[in-house]
Order: sequence, then structure tokens, then C-alpha cells
Amino acid sequence: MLLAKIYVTLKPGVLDPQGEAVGNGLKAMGYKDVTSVRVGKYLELQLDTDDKSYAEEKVDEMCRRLLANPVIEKYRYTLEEQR
Amino acid sequence: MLLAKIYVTLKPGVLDPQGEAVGNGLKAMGYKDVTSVRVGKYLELQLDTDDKSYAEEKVDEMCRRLLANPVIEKYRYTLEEQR
Amino acid sequence: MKFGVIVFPGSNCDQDVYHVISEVLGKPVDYLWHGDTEVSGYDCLVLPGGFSYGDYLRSGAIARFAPIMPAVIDFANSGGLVLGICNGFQILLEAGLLPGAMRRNDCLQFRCQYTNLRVENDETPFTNLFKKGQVISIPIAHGEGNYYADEDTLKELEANKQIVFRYCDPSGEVTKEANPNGSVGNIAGIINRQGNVLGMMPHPERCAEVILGGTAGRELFASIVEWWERRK
Amino acid sequence: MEPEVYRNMGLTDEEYEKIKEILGREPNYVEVGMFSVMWSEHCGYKNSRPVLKLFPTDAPWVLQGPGENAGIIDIGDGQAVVFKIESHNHPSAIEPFQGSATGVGGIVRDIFTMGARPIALLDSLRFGTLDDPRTRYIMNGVVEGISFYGNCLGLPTVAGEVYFDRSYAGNPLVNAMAVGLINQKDIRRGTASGVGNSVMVIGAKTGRDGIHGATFASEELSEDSEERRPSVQVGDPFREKLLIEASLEIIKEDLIIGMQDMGAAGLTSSSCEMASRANTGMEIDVALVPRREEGMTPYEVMLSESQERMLVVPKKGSEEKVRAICERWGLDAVTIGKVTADGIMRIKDNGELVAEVPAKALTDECPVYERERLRPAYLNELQEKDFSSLAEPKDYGAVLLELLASPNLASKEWIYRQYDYMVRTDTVAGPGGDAAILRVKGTKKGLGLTTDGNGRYCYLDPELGGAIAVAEAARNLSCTGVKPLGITNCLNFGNPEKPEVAWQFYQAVIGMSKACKALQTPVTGGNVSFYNEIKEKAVYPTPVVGMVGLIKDIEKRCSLAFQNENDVLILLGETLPEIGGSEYLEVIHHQVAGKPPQLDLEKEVAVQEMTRQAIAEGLVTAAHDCAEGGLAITLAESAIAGKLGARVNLDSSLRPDYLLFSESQSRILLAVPPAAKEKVLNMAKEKGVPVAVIGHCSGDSLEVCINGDKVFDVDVEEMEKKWRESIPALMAG
Ligand SMILES: Nc1ncnc2c1ncn2[C@@H]1O[C@H](COP(=O)(O)OP(=O)(O)O)[C@@H](O)[C@H]1O
Ligand SMILES: [Mg+2]
Repeated sequence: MLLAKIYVTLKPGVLDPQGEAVGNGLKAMGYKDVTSVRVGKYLELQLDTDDKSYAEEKVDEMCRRLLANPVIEKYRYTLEEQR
Repeated sequence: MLLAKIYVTLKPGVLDPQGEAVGNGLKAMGYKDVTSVRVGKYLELQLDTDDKSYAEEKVDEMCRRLLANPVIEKYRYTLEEQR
Repeated sequence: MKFGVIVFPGSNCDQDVYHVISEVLGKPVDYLWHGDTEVSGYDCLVLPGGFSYGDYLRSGAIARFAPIMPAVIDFANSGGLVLGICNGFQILLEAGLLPGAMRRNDCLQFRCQYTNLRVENDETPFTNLFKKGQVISIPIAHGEGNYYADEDTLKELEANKQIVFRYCDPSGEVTKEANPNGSVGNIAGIINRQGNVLGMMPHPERCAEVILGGTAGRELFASIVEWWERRK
Repeated sequence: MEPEVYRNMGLTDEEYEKIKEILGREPNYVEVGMFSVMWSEHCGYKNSRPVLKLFPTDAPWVLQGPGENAGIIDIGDGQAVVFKIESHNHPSAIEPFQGSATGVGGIVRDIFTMGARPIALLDSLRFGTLDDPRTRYIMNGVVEGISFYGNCLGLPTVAGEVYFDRSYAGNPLVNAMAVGLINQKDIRRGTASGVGNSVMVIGAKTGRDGIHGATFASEELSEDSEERRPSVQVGDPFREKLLIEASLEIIKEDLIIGMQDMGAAGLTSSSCEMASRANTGMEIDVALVPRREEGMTPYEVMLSESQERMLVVPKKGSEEKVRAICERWGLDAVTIGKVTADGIMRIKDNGELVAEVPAKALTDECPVYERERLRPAYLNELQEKDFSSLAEPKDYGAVLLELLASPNLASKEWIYRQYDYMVRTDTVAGPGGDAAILRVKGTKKGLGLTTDGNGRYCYLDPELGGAIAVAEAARNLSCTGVKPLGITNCLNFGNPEKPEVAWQFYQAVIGMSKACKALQTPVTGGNVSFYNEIKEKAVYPTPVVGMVGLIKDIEKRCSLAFQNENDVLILLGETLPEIGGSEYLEVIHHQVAGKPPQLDLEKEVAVQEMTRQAIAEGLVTAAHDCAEGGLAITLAESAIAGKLGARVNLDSSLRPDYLLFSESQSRILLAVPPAAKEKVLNMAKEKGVPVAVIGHCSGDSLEVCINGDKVFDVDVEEMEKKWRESIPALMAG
């Protein structure tokens, strides 16, 4: 079993209304040190395989095809052995 | 400058309809090895401070107060120096 | 009796609630700005539906920290009547005035439709003109109305008759098919332990006039007035 | 300048020469950029302007025709309705969710720019067929995007339409219409008058979004469109909601002279259009424009299509008040320049001149092309198709059910249940009927709203198809008791440089114009979307009509749902053997061919007037037009809506399938109480409207006989199931 952790974030330059709203919210709550917030997605996939290089290929493909929207998002991921 | 990376996920036991939908989507696309999917949030906060322990305290507070809803979510975070 | 309707940035049912209170009920009502810090002089506060702060992180999460909220919390804790509708309900949950949390609808889509509700408690200030077990029809319009509470909380809600509305079929049966969003126990509305703070996902202000196709919502607002007058 | 540079921006060599001539010198990079977006089809209408002039635009009740951000129609009591439709086809093809969302955002800005409170949205959609996963992905995203943006704004999406056809696969049509209400005294126009007045930007910060989006909308989609993705913008409905409230407050306080949203071509188009309308010029310093990103060049600032921004010319001395209102709503408001007398757009960067162009050169001097027109070769063959050998169905009940399940006819609830169509509590009739009706609080009035357009008809005969789009929209309103008053339109076509497309475009406009004249519904504005092609193949020519009307007493409205047992069913109009272009021909016989049904505008007007009069006199309990699918589908829809069946007998010598499924125009089905029957029949005689009593409401099935012989008898519940479950099942894959 492998665990894929996938991070999907907006490409730089793409407007992030969520991040802005959260950033303004935090500032209004008094957290003045926060200079910028970006919000993305985090996914955990359990894979029924132990073959890392196979998994890598598949996860990358899933990201490209479904999990990230290549128009505005980019992704990265890590693979871990699952206990 | 510090960069906080924050991961907000649903507590185990709380149903994740989005994760399920993504999982079903992946299976329908032929990725039979995917046994489970959980979807969470990933946030990047830039902090205008270099004091790690101060930042740690603040980030934890922001998570507790705003970024995660303790009824259904849990969070973890890392702090990195920002170049 | 005087009502206050709280306007958050992104509220969009504020004018609808205001209209029902002033035009349908003929009662005095004011808008209260989220940036204010005072709510004195009001007998019932309404947190209306909408998308406060775009609902961008979680619905209601940011609004819960609006400058007016400490006053709302004090008002509620001292027994003042508070009604949260849709986004208002979500804000009350985030603020801890009501237990539980909202998740995305299990269908992962926004839903706008009439729903049947079974009145589970007719002894609240908001429902005294209904009868327990009565089925009323009120529309919903939300993407995050999938109510969640852990087992213990649910037991407590049950035990204290805090569950006020459940989604049901036209005959009053609480079924999976009648549940539009996946809420635990088909819960559509709950009240706090003290019985003065109601949160509900359906929109009573949208069915308070015959021309709009329903009047159950008028009864809900009229209940508040009725309760207030009786109390005096 | 290297030809490469301006050609890449979409300008031709001749256009470049013309720019040089206007300026009397070589333009610089910023100036070429400004010309290229302003002279794109999207902003300059260079391929369509002469044709659009053919539209009738006047009537005593038209307060604002084409040329402004939106049209305005007088609805009495000092009130007016403001409305406009616009396409977001290409962005939606590339990024369905953000594409449709920002489409909604843009059209809503056109409404409150005029000073009106936006009150409703409509959406007209065209997709490929639902057996294709990519189409399902697009439809999912498009509907979710509209839902996301419109719902968050608190605007009810009250009506719309959707059609599915292979011709739209890969190039969906996403047309959004917005409607607003205004007190006439509050009307503002997009002009920058008053030399010396400030020019302010309010709303969102400017980023590198969608640079050259306007040019992009004016090209065919190709493989590398996907590579040009930065053209896609992300919408922020929350900020737009704040922008609406702030703008309306600013107008209410009477603080401004004019404002305009920054849509396609951003700061460039808003500034030069405002100046051009007022015969003024403007001096702007781009360094003052609030930015979201670092290191933006003047070129980028001038061309950015970042959403949720407005350009405002405040009254002298009102800048501070405008700023204060914006601040209260959490918005930026910054003075970036001033109005000048000399008609020149002078763009500076930190005081240094970076562009200097006459405002009118960008707007009025946009080159205009009379494109060569050629009747397409396919038409003869298709129109002359002979259907006499078409096999007659054996089981009409089965055919009816199959048609009801066809996505073009099936319930569209899967779409509209994702739209908040009730917010604002004015939706008296929402989606699901012939037209939506909104009450106008504080009056007895109601506004009727609908969109219509049949691409298949237009493909088979664009003139007729264009006329039918207008007639059917009006018919939909008339069926609810609403009097049609005017239209906006979105003309979705292929590449106008192809003579066949230019011909289709011209013919459609001719047809629409004739119908608009006959029905007294002038054109108050609209939008042209060309280059709807993928791999060289154009979508069906698809003019979409958005129509508004008024009912003086909203209590006298009517719906399509059968109401009472024994109400008499009366059919107005004539059924002709016209199955060309019909849904029946496509679904059952797999052909798109023939001539669309003919349209006699005089008859159309008579049928509609008669329907409205009968409804106004309280004689009618249900009214529904015969449209796609023909009379059988009309009966089924009214039965399903009312959960009440009917017994029907049709006396005719037509073939049963022609009689049941022909899409002959100018027909309306009425249900009337028995006591009203004679009155209605007499009214028809007086007006010269062909009329027949065809049955009555009764029971829980729809039984249809022809000349006394039963052809089908189907349970209403069974019909409803097929009709309701079809699209959800297809979307589930
Ligand atoms: N995309 C859509 N958005 C909102 N409502 C829609 C949409 N498509 C269809 N509807 C609604 O569904 C109903 C049926 O649509 P349609 O079959 O096109 O009607 P008609 O044939 O009378 O023009 C109408 O009330 C229409 O407003
Ligand atoms: Mg129709």
C-alpha cells in the first residue's frame, strides 16, 4: 500500500479570491503579520500497490487528467509507504 | 519572512462526499488501484516575521480559531524560512 | 417588537427578510451593519442567508468574526431571540451558538427546491403556531447544508428536543430520499438548549406570501411575534 | 514594427497601415495593443456592424437602444427594465467553470453600470451530446460556474434554455442574460463628460488576467487555444456583490457622471468608449492603477481583463465621497487620471507618455468589412429532402416516451435546481414554465422573461430560423399573459470571413428583424460571437433571443399546467405537415433535414394577441405553445406540470406522426373552463384565428385519438418519469 499526498495550488498570477478573503479575515482578527494567503487543495490517495515507479506514473496521470485543472492550477505530490 | 504550510483535513469518521466522488471518478477512469481518497485544504501563509516560535504560536491559533473547524476538521502545519 | 437584520458583506437575503418583517408582518425592522458593535433596542435578530465573505473558506467562518458578533453572542446568551437562516445558520454554528458543523451537500451540488419539513418541536418561540408532527413546505437554496454533529451531541439534541425541523416526505416520513443534502438525521433546523436561538437551512422568508406559492414561512415569523406578545 | 508583432495581436497589414495613417506615424507597442483589442470583432464589431444596422430599434417605450452597455425599456410609473445578453463561449470551452462564471459577472456589470439594480439572470446554453464525456464535463462545469457566480451575487437565475447537438461539441455556447430594474431618474450612461473631471478605478486590483481575451474571442478554437490559457480569468462573485452595492449607493447619492465596467479589453475599452461617447479625451497614468502583480508593464495594465473592476467619472468634488463609500464596502477606489478636452487618449506611466491616440480612432474608426455572402451548398439538398417514404411508427406511446426522454425536450431541472431561482422573493413563475415572471414589489406589475433560439432551424434556413426565434420567445411570454416589449440578442456564428457563414448571419438578422417589426419588439442591444468553430467546422448558426415583457396585473398571469378536471382543450392555429427540422425527425428517424416550419407573422400576431386577451379576461386556466416536439409534447408537458391527464381527439387527414409531432408555428394550446368555451371560440372567430376544440382535461393519463381511433394512452406518471429522469441519468454517465 502506498499513500499519495497531492497538493494542488493555483498557478502564480492567477487570482485567488479565497486566499484574499482569508487573508483579510485574518488581518481583521488582528494577525497583522500575515502578508499573503493562497488556498489550494490537499488530497490523500491510498493506492493498492507497492510499486513506487508505477504509482508515480499513475498519480501524475490522475493529477493531469482529473485532480488538477491545468488551466489555472499546478500540482505536486509525494509517495509514502503506508504502514 | 516565514512560510506556513497548513493542511486541513476532515477528521477520520467524518464522511467525505467530495473524496468519495473523486475516488469514484478515478475508478471510473480505470484507476482500479485507488482504494480511498480524502480531500482537504492546503493553505500557504506568508508571515512577516523571522521568529519561529512566535510564528508557531500564532499559526496554531489561526488554525484553531479560523482555518479549521474543530467539529469536523483537524490540521497540521510546517514553517519554513522564505527566501 | 423590533427586529434587526444583520447585513454582512455578501449577505443576499437581507432585503428579503426585511421585506417580510416590514411588509408582510407590518413590524418595525432595521438593518444592522456587520461593522457595528451594538444591538441594543432590538428584540429579535435575524442573520440572513447569502454568501458572507463569499463563503470562501467555509460558509460562515469569516463572518463569525465580524465586529458585530460579540454583541450578537451576548444578546443570545442573555436570552434574546436569534434566528439564523441558511448562511445565518452556518454563522451561528461557526460562532458556537449552536452545536455541530456544516459540510458540503452530499450530492456536491447546490440545491434550490421546495422541501417538506416535519415540525419536531412546536414549543419554541419560532414554531408555536405549528403543531408537532405537522408537515410544512419551505424551500432550500444552498451548497453546504449537510449538517453534522457527533453521536453524543446528537443524543443531547434529541434529549433536549433541540431538533426543530427534519426533512421528510409529503406524508411526514423521514426518509433518505427526502434528505436533500445528506444531513445527519435529516436535520434541517436546530435550537439551542435555552430555546432562544434557532438555526435552519430552509428559507421561511421565501414562502411568506401567497403569490410566491407558499405561506408556511409567514407562520414562522408570526410565531415569533405571537410568542413575544404572549410573553409580555 | 515587425509585421509578426501586430499580426500576432490579430491585426492585418491593411489595418496596420490604417493605424499609421490615423496617427501620422508608426504606433508603438502599447498603441498597437490598444488598437488590436478595440478593432477586434469582439469590441469593434467590424464584421457585423453594417448588418446589425438592419435591426429595428425604435418604439415609444424604448428608452435606450443599442450602443450603450445595456438596453432600457419603459415599464410605467417612472420605472424601467434594463437588460442585455452576452456570450462567453470560448472561455467556457477552455475552462467551463470560470468561463461561465465570469460570463455572468460581466453581463451583470453591464446592468448596474447603467444605475440599475440587477434582479435576475437567464442562461442560454448549447452543448454537444451527452454520450460524450467531454461534453458532460463541460456542461457540469458551465452550470456549476453559473450557479457559483449567480447564487453568490444573490441573483435568481429564473429561466433559460439548453439544446444538445453534435455541432456544439468542443465549442459550447454559453450566453448569459442579466436584467435590472431602475427608476428612470437614476439612469446613468457610460460617458466621460466634463473636462477636468477625475477618472477613477473602483473594485478589484489589476493582474495579468486575460490579456488579449477580446482578440482570443475573435479567433477559431484550435489545438493551441489550450496553450493560450492565461486568457482565462478567475471570477470573484463576492467582490462583485460588494461592487454592486457600492456602485448603486454611489449612484443613489448622485455622485457620478458616468461609469462603465472593464470587460473585454479592460481599461482600454472602458476609457476610450467613455471618452468617445462624450466627445472628450482622457489622460490616465497607469502607474496609479492598483496592481495585484509586480512588474506589470503599461501594455499589460491597459489590456488586462481582470474582473470586477469599474471605471468611474465622478462629479467634480465627489471623489472623496466615492472613495468613502467604496471603503465601507471594502473596495479600492483610486483616481488614475482626468477627462480632457482634446479627444485624445493620453496614457502615461509615472508621468512619462506611453501612448497617445484619438479616442474616436479606437472606437468609430474601427474598419468595417462587408463580407462576401454565399448561400451554402448544403441547403438545397437538405431542404428538398423528401420524407414521403419515412416509415410510420407502430407504437405512438413508445415514440412519445422516447421524445420526452430526448435531452432537448426532457426536464431541465438537473440544471436549474443548481440555480437559486427564488432569492429576492420576486420569482412568481420560475424555471419550468414558458417564461419566467417576476413581480415588481410595490406595484401590481410583473415582468416576463425568456430566451429562445433553435440552431437546427437556422442551419436549415437561417432567415426562417431567426424569425422563429423571435416569434417563439414572444409566444412564450404571451402564453403567460405577458405582453412582449423588446429583445436583446446574442448572435453565435462561425467564421464570418467564410462567405457561407456571412450569408447565414445576414439571413438570420433579416429574419429576426422582420419578426421584431411584426411583433413590435425592437432590438435594444446584444452581442455577436463569431468564430464558433472547431477544426474548421462551424456550430449551427445560433441566434439567441432574450425577450422581456410586461403584465399590468400580475394576478392575471397564466401557467402551462392543467388545473381542473373537465377544462376544455382548445388549439389555436393550424397544424401543417411540417416535420422538417423537427425533434421527431432527428430523434426517431435520425435526420436533420427538410425545411423548418413556415411562419406567417400576421397569424402569429393574431394568435398571441388572442391568447393574451383571453388570459387577461380570466377565461384561461392553462396556456402552452406548441414548439419542439409538436402538439403531443405540448399536451404531455401541460399534463405533467399539472399532474392531470387529458382525453384528446384530433380530426385530421394528416399522417398521425405529422399531426402529432409537426412543429408548425403559431399554435397555442389553451385549457378553459367549460363555461368559458363559447366566449373563447367566438373571440377566435372575431380575430380570424383558426381554432379547434380537441378534448378536455381528465384522469391520470394522456389519451390521444385521431378521427376517433386511439393512437396512444400513456400514464402521466410514466411520462413524468421518463421526462424527469433522462438528463440526470445521462449526466451520471
Ligand atoms: N439552462 C437553463 N437555465 C435555466 N432554466 C432553464 C434552462 N434550460 C431550460 N430551462 C427552463 O426549463 C423550461 C423548459 O425549457 P424549454 O424546453 O427550452 O422551453 P420552451 O420550449 O418553452 O422554450 C423553461 O422554463 C426554461 O426556463
Ligand atoms: Mg417554447
